[in-house]
Amino acid sequence: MRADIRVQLEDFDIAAEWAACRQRCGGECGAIVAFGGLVRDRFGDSAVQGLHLEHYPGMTEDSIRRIVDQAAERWRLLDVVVVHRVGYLAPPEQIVLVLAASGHRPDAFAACEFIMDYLKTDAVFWKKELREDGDAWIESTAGDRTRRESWGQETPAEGAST
Amino acid sequence: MRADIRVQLEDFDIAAEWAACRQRCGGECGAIVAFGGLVRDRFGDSAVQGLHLEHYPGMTEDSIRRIVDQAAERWRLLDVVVVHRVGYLAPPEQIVLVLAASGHRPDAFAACEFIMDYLKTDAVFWKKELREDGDAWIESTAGDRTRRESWGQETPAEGAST
Amino acid sequence: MTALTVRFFASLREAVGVGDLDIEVDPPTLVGLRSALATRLTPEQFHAIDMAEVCIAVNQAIAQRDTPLRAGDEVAFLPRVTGG
Amino acid sequence: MTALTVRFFASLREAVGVGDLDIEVDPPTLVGLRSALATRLTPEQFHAIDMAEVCIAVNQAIAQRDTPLRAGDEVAFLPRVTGG
Repeated sequence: MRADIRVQLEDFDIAAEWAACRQRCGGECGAIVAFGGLVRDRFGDSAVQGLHLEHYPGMTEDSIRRIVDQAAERWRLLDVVVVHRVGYLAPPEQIVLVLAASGHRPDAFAACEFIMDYLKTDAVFWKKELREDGDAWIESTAGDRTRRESWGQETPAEGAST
Repeated sequence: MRADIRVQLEDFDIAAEWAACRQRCGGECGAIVAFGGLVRDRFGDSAVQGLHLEHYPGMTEDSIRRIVDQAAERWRLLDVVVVHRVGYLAPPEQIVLVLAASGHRPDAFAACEFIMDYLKTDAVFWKKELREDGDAWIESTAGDRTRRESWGQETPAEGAST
Repeated sequence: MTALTVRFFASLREAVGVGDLDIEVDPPTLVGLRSALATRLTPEQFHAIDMAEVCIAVNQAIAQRDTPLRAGDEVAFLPRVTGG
Repeated sequence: MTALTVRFFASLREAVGVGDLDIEVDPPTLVGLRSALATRLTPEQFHAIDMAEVCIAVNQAIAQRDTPLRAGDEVAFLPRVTGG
């Protein structure tokens, strides 16, 4: 399986990523699933001006690679692309793209959703919502953690406190 | 929810569909899931020259619309696009595109996968595989039917025989 | 007699050799149509369209055993479908 | 004394007011680092980075309680992460 993992300030082009993925896969590929995450303009009743996304260069890419490797162990994948933006993003900009290509659709769907669920809980990013009612650092929700756990196996690495 | 359902001979352009979907959704949209189905070049050990896809104009579009309506009853969706090609398709051409946009990623993932699973079993298409070892009309597999049934509820309309 | 158009799709079209057929039936029911087709088609052709898994649509809606037929109706014979 | 670079991310950077800090610790352990930071930071700053949910990475790998520290190591304080 080929994996292309990028963290970047620039926007991404779904068309170019999709075409390159098809090109790499050739005739073996029966299914491509793409997820695009966008900045919403509201959080509850409050207008959202934008997001500030921060990462830890090196460690962030490693954290994504570990997630993709886990997906590759679970499903038959031909190609995976993860592009995650950082910096300031205003609604309705694109935040993240996950592409999973496989011979078969169940594998492509499962892998793409698995990667997204794990990105929410395990990828090394921090996200500040710039809102009408005050800025707030966003954490993964209880729902995110439940979805992550629904995939079974592996628990997050235990962190140390001082 | 807006739904755009098309059955056509021509190829489709994922970039254009994705961009139009984002445009229609505006700032409410947090998640877009796209599925692309492609013609594979092999079936087991046999090389596949291509597929011939046939439909029943009118009834086919209605069958897709019913599937999309069921998805819209189950999940919070902003926009759904289904483009399904017919005619002769060679590997690795695109067969089908399903786009589902929602405020939230679980809804977009579930709806896109639900629609694809139902397209396999309930949409009015017929598919002939043109193979080295002889042409064959393809039927939905036991796996396809199991996946469809895993969504629960509704059973297919009972057909009459003469 | 009631005049209908019958359509065969995919493998059934290949088995029957034509996609459309104009036919008159009496009584105007699916049972009447079955009798008319048994006469009109060869035994092999009839066998292909008379299988349990073949669905019948009247004017593009899946028919029930007792769906009434009217002059000009389009009755379609549909083998097992699969999209995607 | 062992010289380390400490990094604070996101809400922790905001709480401490800087992203990087050069610090000397003795002994070269996470416990030694904690003592050094308790002296160097204000009580409010220290409280922010001393929360149970804060993860510590040494040279970009999540640290365990007994991870040894060497001169030049980069020790990062990471609040709860979320991507996507």
